[in-house]
Amino acid sequence: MEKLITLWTGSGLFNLSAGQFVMICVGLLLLFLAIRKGFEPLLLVPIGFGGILANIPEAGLALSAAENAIHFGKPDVLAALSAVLDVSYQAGQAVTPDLLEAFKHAYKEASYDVVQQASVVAQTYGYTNGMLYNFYTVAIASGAAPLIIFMGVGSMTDFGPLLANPKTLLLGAAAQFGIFGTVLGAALLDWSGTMDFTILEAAAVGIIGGADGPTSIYVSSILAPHLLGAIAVAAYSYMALVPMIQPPIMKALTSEKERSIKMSQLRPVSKKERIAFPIVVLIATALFLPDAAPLLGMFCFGNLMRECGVVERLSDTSQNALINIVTIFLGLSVGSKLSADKFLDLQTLGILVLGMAAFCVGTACGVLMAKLMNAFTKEKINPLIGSAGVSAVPMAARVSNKVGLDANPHNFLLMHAMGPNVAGVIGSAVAAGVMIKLLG
Amino acid sequence: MEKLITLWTGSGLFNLSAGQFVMICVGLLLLFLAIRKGFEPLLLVPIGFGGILANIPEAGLALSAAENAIHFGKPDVLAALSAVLDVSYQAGQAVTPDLLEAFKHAYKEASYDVVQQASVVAQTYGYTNGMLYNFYTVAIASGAAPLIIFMGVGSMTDFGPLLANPKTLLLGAAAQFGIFGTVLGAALLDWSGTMDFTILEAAAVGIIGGADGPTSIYVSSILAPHLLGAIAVAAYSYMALVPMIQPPIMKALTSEKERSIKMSQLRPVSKKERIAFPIVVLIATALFLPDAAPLLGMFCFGNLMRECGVVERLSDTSQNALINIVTIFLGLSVGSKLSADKFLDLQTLGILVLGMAAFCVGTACGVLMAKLMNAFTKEKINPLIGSAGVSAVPMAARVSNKVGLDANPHNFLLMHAMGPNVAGVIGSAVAAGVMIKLLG
Amino acid sequence: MEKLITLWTGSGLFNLSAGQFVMICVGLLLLFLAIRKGFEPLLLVPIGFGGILANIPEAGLALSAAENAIHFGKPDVLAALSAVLDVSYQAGQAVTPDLLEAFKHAYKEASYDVVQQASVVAQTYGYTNGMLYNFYTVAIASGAAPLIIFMGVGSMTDFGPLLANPKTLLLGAAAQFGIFGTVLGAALLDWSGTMDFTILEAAAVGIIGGADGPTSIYVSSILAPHLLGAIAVAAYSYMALVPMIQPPIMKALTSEKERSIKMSQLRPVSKKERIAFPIVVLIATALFLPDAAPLLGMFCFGNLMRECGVVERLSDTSQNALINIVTIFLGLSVGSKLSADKFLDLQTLGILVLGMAAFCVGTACGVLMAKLMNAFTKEKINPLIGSAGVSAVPMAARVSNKVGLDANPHNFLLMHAMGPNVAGVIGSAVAAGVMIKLLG
Amino acid sequence: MNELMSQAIDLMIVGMGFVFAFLIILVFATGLMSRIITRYSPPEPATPARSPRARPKAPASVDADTAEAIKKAIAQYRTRHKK
Amino acid sequence: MNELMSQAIDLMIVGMGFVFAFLIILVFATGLMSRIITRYSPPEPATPARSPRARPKAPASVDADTAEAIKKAIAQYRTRHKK
Amino acid sequence: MNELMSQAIDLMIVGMGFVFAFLIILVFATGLMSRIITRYSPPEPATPARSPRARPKAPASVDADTAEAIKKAIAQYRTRHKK
Ligand code: NA
Ligand code: NA
Ligand code: NA
Repeated sequence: MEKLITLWTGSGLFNLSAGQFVMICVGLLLLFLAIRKGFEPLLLVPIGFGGILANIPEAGLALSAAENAIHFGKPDVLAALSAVLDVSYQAGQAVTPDLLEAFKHAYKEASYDVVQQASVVAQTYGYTNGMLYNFYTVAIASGAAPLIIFMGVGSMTDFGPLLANPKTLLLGAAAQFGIFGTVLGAALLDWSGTMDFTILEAAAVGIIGGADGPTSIYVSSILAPHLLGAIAVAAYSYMALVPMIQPPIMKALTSEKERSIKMSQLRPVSKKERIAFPIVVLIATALFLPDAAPLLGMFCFGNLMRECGVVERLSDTSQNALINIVTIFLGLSVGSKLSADKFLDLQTLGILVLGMAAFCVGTACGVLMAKLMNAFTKEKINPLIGSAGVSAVPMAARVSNKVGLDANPHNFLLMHAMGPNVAGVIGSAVAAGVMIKLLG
Repeated sequence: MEKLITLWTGSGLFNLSAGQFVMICVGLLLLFLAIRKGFEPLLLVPIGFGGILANIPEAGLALSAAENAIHFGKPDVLAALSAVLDVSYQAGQAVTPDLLEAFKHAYKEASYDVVQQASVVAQTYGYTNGMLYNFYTVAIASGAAPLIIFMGVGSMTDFGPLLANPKTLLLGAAAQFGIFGTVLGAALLDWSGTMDFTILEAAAVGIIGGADGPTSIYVSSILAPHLLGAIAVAAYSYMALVPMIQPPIMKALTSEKERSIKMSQLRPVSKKERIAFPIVVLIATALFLPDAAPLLGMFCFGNLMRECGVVERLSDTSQNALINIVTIFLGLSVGSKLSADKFLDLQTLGILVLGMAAFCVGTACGVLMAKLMNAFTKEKINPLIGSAGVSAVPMAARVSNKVGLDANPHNFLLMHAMGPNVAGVIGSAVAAGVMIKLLG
Repeated sequence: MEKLITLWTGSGLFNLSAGQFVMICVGLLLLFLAIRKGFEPLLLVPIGFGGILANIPEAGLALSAAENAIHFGKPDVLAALSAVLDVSYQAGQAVTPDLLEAFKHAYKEASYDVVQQASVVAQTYGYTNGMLYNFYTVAIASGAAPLIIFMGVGSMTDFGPLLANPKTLLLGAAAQFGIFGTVLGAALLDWSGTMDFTILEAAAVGIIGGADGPTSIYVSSILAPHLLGAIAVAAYSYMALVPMIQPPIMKALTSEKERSIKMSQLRPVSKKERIAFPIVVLIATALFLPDAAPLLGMFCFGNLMRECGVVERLSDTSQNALINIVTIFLGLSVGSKLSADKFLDLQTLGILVLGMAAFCVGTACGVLMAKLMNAFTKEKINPLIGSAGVSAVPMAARVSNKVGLDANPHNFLLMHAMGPNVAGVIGSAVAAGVMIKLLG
Repeated sequence: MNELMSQAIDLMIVGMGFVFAFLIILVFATGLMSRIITRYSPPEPATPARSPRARPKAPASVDADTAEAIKKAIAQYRTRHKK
Repeated sequence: MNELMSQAIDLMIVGMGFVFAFLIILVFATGLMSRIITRYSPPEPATPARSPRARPKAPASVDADTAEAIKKAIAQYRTRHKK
Repeated sequence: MNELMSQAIDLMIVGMGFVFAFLIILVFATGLMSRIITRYSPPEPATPARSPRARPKAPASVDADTAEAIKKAIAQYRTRHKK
């Protein structure tokens, strides 16, 4: 009988909080968007599933050993933790919700050494880290997973179109205005008193405008880990929405004639140039922005493996088995940050609004930059390829192509748009490096 | 000359204990069974090899840094460890076998924080964790490897036959009687004074009856890690012996007429049902048994990746590269628990006997449940598919099919038996969750 | 403005030291050798790239959190570290280059427990381990990566030719003279006062003569981690140079007639022998040299998976996805040891010279051993296959074949040379075990 | 009867009870789910129950030219045999 | 204007400035690199710009005998059609 | 002669001695193993020594129909050339 009560009081139904219920529904919504609507399923299926797992009541899959110990609130464990976390509590004293809140708050604010000590205490009392917490620690807190995925993306990226027309790098630069404009937008929201942001949070939200999943996750894991869940979800969702977000902006900013501009065929690019390019980018990074070295270094390494032609095995593995394995754990780990107390917050609404704004601003700036460049150069470029500068590879380039075909059914812009598209990846990694340097 | 003596006194031949010799032979036997007799070779080859490695004298591959430090017993190291482990020893005092035993015992009984401190002391003196110990820590102690394998199994499992006939879930439930019956059996052995078991050990032994490798390893790593080696070996061995264990029981409990029952063809199952099923299972788990969430969560995640059709890459990787990599390290890690002092024990004999009983009881209960269901429903089911409820996928279903063909050469039960077969996987994960909740 | 200064004073160009510049050039040279000259590209591409990343100024990718904290030298952090590292410093005192040197030196000499404490302090102040440092810790410091690669090599190795003619094991033994001769050479250089070596360093340098990458990395990570970068680079470079290094020595030590000796065709080897061989090697290792158990154990495990025929999935994965993934991280980790202060040293020159000598001595001893064996046996062997005993699989065997064809265009030695070639792998693992036993 | 026995009996009753309860809930939940999906969705071409734990073989990858050549060879062969 | 605003404006100016500076340097460095490579290397058969993030299919692996047979079949077929 | 020299000489003697001892043991153990296996097992179709570190190519996967067509094409070709 007592055991039946244990089962019932330990069941999800008995313990389900409203927040957890809502977050499980959010997880199901993400799965629906991924599976039925095709929103970046490779990431959103694991993220959505991880989000549901993280919100299973009592399972504590996303909690550390210490958080689990506090959650279950046994007097002797709390007494042991009180010394470490500097919360006033004596064994025997009643365990009230307020007290547990105080412990949770103290743990959240604790410095690295205190967290380590609390972990040892909790594990001494038999509590363990949740599965998703372990995945998060290994995959994201270490910085490894986003970097390894970036390496894989590098080994899947063809810089040929960019090398054939290096000027398009500038389009990739202009589109990054979306990032910094969003930081400004967050500051405005804070100033207007609508919601609160610190500069770190504002910067982490801005990186959504980079339209690059691993970069967003890497930056927010450094600057504002508590927002990582919302930021990653926003970044991948808007990347999937690019075909809906971009075309109206592109059409509003260009004339029919501009959209019909035909671009000359790209020159062939030699194998040697392809091999040299990642090394050139690496050296530029080393000389001018060491803080972007992890991101751009791994990206260039992946690309060098692809192009050098002598390490096919490694290149194949980095764009197949390795990236797939890491994607599974990255997704589940991001999902672990979709807990009710962090996600169900006004800030998340701000993140969603600002993220959307970031995409719009980035798109607009890319198009305008292309028009500006046309004012100075002889060989005109079609301003539609400017929008591809936000990255969101290869979706944004396809959008450029499609809008171009609407204006002139014989005008294939895909290859031309791939240049700014991959330039956007470099651009947002550079922006990420600047933000980490100045704020990290 | 002195160096020659170092080599000789450090050689295996000089140090080989009787226990290690026997365990190396056990390892060779497992390799023989796996390679020549085809006993679950994917697991038993790594387990057998790991078992041999773990018993190489002086190599200490399965020992932690602290255990290695105690084994070599240098006075200054022991003096440093004595403070941490609370063993009375002073530098200069003679190092006797009894003293080393006292240190080993203190280490074995030490709490988490003491183990951590002992590890730092040992590593400060230059000792390192053995290779297999590291593998065990990362793969099993963290809980990761069995869960990742369960994810892979999920992405290899087709729930179609189960969805076409959900009633067969009950057969998967009945067969779990093998688990709990075995716990009772262990209690009886303890009561009769034949051998000693705690309730944790009894529960860990019982899970062998679940006939599911990763579940057995996961549960025993939580409830009784010292028995993990014997339990995993028993679980995989008996799964391989299913074609010999089950048929006599199945025939004894059924009449020729029952064995000849023809079942109607399974209805086709739509893609949407396949996608929804893992989510239904996940939600049921979340609501009613959060403690089964790691196992069933990963299983459902794997299955969702398989069925949703939009993450082929991830599904492929989880059922190939990822599961293979994890299997290698899981196997070697299990092997690390095949050390003489833990395996050569009366308990191991008990585990082997009880494990066999668990399979028999589970098989019998599955068949009887099927007969019971026939007493209440119009559409009869062939009781032979009840035995498939023990899981041991897909071996048990094949056995049902074969015994059915013996009775009626035109009666193909394979597809019908796959329903209870995969239901058995869910059933034993649920039973595992109950045991972890009540005892963990 | 202040932020611009932050960017400039934090840029690579502002901080680039001469040493870092030279090391980046060394990295580029390695990439050139790998990509254009085909020098073991699978390893040298990641090593070269990792070397460049490790030398990006201010990025600290190869440094631990504590080293990064010391590098940036903030007074409060130094004050906290001074207590742990036992360097006299008080908050407020001026931070001079000499002081930072003192901290760096104290950290380098610190024992394991002090390093751990310094790491906690640094992370409490917000510093993190560099990406390459993390890779090195997980891949090499744990010993895992070289062992996993050795397992993969085992599952790619065919012992057939060796089993058909086990005598060729002796050629693999003789060639290891290169290892121990080099240790003697290092001692001579030290004696002559040209450069300083400890016995540990001398042994680590000697292992280059084993002509086996993972063995070299494994041994030097244990005996002399600070030389690991130079040793790995030398080992892989000389393995690539085998077709240039060996032929002159082989021709100088043999007569035209000896080089023309035709060997009888190898007998067919049964599947059972192939399965039994790795187990025989494992047992011999267990009995006579437990310290070689990690290396030879994993090698035999890989080979058993290959030959047993029942675990194709695992064997395939260990020679494809798994070995490729580990190779990427092993390479980058080795690159992390190519930092200016460790590589730009007279010792590196010594390592390069001695490594070359090791290859020459090993080659010569293999050939001479073959001639010696001919003096005692009836069935003559072609002394050219002796040089293959250095290992460098399969390059050295191909060299034997090619030199043989020069002497007699109808004499195919490839298969005969594969015997000593794989024997050389076993031989150098045994030599590694001896050195670890006597010095580790 | 010692304590372990009573614990084991307890565990068996509660455990088997729970396993059955859970799987019975699942039977109903699955049935409900199937009914809802079948009712509210357009009929789709259903896949027949596949053999579990075995993936379909990858299609033989032969390039267009080869395929063309082979088709011709087959056609030729057939034409001849008709004669 | 509060502090966050001024920080954000600072970040925007410095950030966008740096992104442009970096990518302009890259434009010139890439152009220079391409020119050097084109000048100092023998002309090589250049690969046309490939579609990004998509690898070429592995060549169909048909063994020598098969290839031979197919070639003959094609030749035969052509010969016949000429007739 | 300094200490390092004597250590190195020691290491060389012991090391090479051990390497030879170990591999000589292995020569005999391998020979013994081969003899035992050859004596006590039924003769099996032995695989010839394969080239090491290279796995056999996967068999060309051409489906039955294709194979049939190709065989016919080859046969046809041969028949014609005989004429
Ligand atoms: Na971007
Ligand atoms: Na089961
Ligand atoms: Na060697």
